[in-house]
Amino acid sequence: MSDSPGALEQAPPVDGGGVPLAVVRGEPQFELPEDLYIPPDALEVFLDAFEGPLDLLLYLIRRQNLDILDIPIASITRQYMEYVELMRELRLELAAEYLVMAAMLAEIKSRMLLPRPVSEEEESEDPRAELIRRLQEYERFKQAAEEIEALPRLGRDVFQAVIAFPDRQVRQCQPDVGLDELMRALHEVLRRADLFSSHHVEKETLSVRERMASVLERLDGEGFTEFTRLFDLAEGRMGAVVTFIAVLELVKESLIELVQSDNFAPIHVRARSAA
Amino acid sequence: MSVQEPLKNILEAALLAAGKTLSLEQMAALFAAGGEPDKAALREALEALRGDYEGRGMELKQVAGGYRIQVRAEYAQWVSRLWDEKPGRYSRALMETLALIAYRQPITRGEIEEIRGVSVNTYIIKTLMEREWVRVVGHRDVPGRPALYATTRAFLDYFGLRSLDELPTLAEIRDLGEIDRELQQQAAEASAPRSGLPLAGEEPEPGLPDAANEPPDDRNREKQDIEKQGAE
Amino acid sequence: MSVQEPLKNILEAALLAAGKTLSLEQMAALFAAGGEPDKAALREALEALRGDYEGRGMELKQVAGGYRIQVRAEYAQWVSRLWDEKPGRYSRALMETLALIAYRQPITRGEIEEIRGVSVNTYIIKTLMEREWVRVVGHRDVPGRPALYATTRAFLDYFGLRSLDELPTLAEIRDLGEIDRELQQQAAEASAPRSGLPLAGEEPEPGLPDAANEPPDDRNREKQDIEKQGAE
Repeated sequence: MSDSPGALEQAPPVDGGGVPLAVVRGEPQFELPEDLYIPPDALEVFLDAFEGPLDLLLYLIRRQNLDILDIPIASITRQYMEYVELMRELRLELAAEYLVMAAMLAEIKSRMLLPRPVSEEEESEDPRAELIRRLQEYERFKQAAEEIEALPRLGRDVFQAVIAFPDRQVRQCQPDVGLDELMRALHEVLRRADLFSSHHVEKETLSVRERMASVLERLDGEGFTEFTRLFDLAEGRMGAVVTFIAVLELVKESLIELVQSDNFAPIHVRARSAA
Repeated sequence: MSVQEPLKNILEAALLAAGKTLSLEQMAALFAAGGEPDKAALREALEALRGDYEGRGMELKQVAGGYRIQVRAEYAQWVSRLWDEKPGRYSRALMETLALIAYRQPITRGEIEEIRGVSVNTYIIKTLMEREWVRVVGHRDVPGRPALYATTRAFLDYFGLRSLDELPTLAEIRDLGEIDRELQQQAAEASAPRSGLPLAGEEPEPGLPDAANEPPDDRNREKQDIEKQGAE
Repeated sequence: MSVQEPLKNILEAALLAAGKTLSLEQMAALFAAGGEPDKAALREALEALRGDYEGRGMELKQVAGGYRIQVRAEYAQWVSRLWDEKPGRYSRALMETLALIAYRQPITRGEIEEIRGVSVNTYIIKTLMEREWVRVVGHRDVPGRPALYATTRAFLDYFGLRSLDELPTLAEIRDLGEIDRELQQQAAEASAPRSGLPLAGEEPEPGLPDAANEPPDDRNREKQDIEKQGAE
């Protein structure tokens, strides 16, 4: 193979031998590896096997047992172009990335043909360096993907153990509620109903409301109850006042009725709804 | 104890992986044609397995279709908790209904609806009654005789109150609204300059309190809860 | 040891009945409030369980989400006969995308494409998200605000890993400056008969500057990826 730029760069002159084609791990190679050239019909087989231009390049390099650093850029470029050409011939949808890579390879090749200014070695980066970086970077993740693929997987290599549970009981748990949540809910509903401005709500004491409920509950469905039995002497004067206000409020809301059969006769109370 | 260890282990592995009853035929079919153990060998291995499980959390049970490994009944009470329904959150509608019953009792459903401006789902009242936070204390004497709802002692106990008087006053609730607004403003300001990315494994930020009032999608919540538990 | 038999058996029954990974928190939640064993007790019981399973058909495995009981891999060949359908393979494109997300998280689709050298099919991202191996953890603050992807706990559990640290180590790479130096020295070699330069395929010298240039999530390995690849 007359790969003069690649050979020029990679082949140190070795005594008695002519020019080696490449140096692999420090060993000069004088003969072409048999699989260096991939026949086009074989390429077809690999058509779907490559994950993009980097993958294809890696394949071409590895087929020659070369290190990434030893890329014989001219021959690799030629092989790459053949692949791309084949894809075109087969009118396969060629991802734009392949063409971008082709252009990049061509550029590297042309730059390597140019003589390198010896004085400015620091500044003139080898044109292959960026390509090599990308190949290395891609290769490590390609390999990582293979290793992840090989990890034991649930359902393929290991199986979750599960046994029957005939005595299963279903319990329901109830949500926890904080008082602050309740207050926020009330705040929201009152704000919407614009009840903050209502004196009617504002001045009510809750103990009266509570007592209204308990009086009502005691009366519900019982027929008449003697008024005095609604009071619990143990609660004292305040208790009596609260009950009394509660009864008045219940009367006002038409929830109970008071009945007195005669003057000074005992007052009876009953729930209106019980009638 | 002449049972071949591999056979016993293979059967154990298969029964555990299957998670259901396997017949002797199914067990024999695990082996390459020609290499199937006969039924006597299978039974012997299963018998050994049954013995291994003495005093363990599981047992080998022979049922009509074959054999299965199952949880020992004596551990059911603990294991059952795995399926305890994760408590969700109550909807805003429920919380508002409860608050109105607490502050305006005795109150009918119609009156609650009037204040809230929307109808109250029967399910909400049912939930509150089942929770024993709310009871019917009578009926209003109007057409339809609607039930009058009031809160219960259990309601007070749950919220740590001795009486309804200990509930915050409406004035305090109004202030609460203002505090909320301030907090939200602060939160909004605090989040504005934040650009740090959540790290892998971190949960997304919890929503603002108002978002939590939305009716929950229980399935999602359950998942979140589990994830959160796992992350702790 | 002194492990309470009931505790060990309860955990065994729960792990087997759950049929999935349970966290220590979930295990503690099996017990009535106030009676939960502490984490040390749970770990001790699990350790005892692990010992019990030596030489059995199953094993106790610790993964990111907690613990699970699984069938030992050595019995997979028999167990897999229980199912006709074999688990499908994932494409290389999907696995490479997953690998990049796992090692480089959080990462955008554009960044994945840059390294792979080809565009990433939307279908791949969708599959990874549906599988719940990958999730969006944020957006990069650049035009278009591309989503940042990261792996999930489910990903770790599925591959039997406790944390990302347990992923296979990434191959070491040489940085650009060093590559260039080597290339130039190679060129210089053309005129010099011999050199002690580290050539491709040799062990990297300790203390080479490239180690310091590695991103923090990359773990270096001694193994040479190049030899492995070349041997294929």
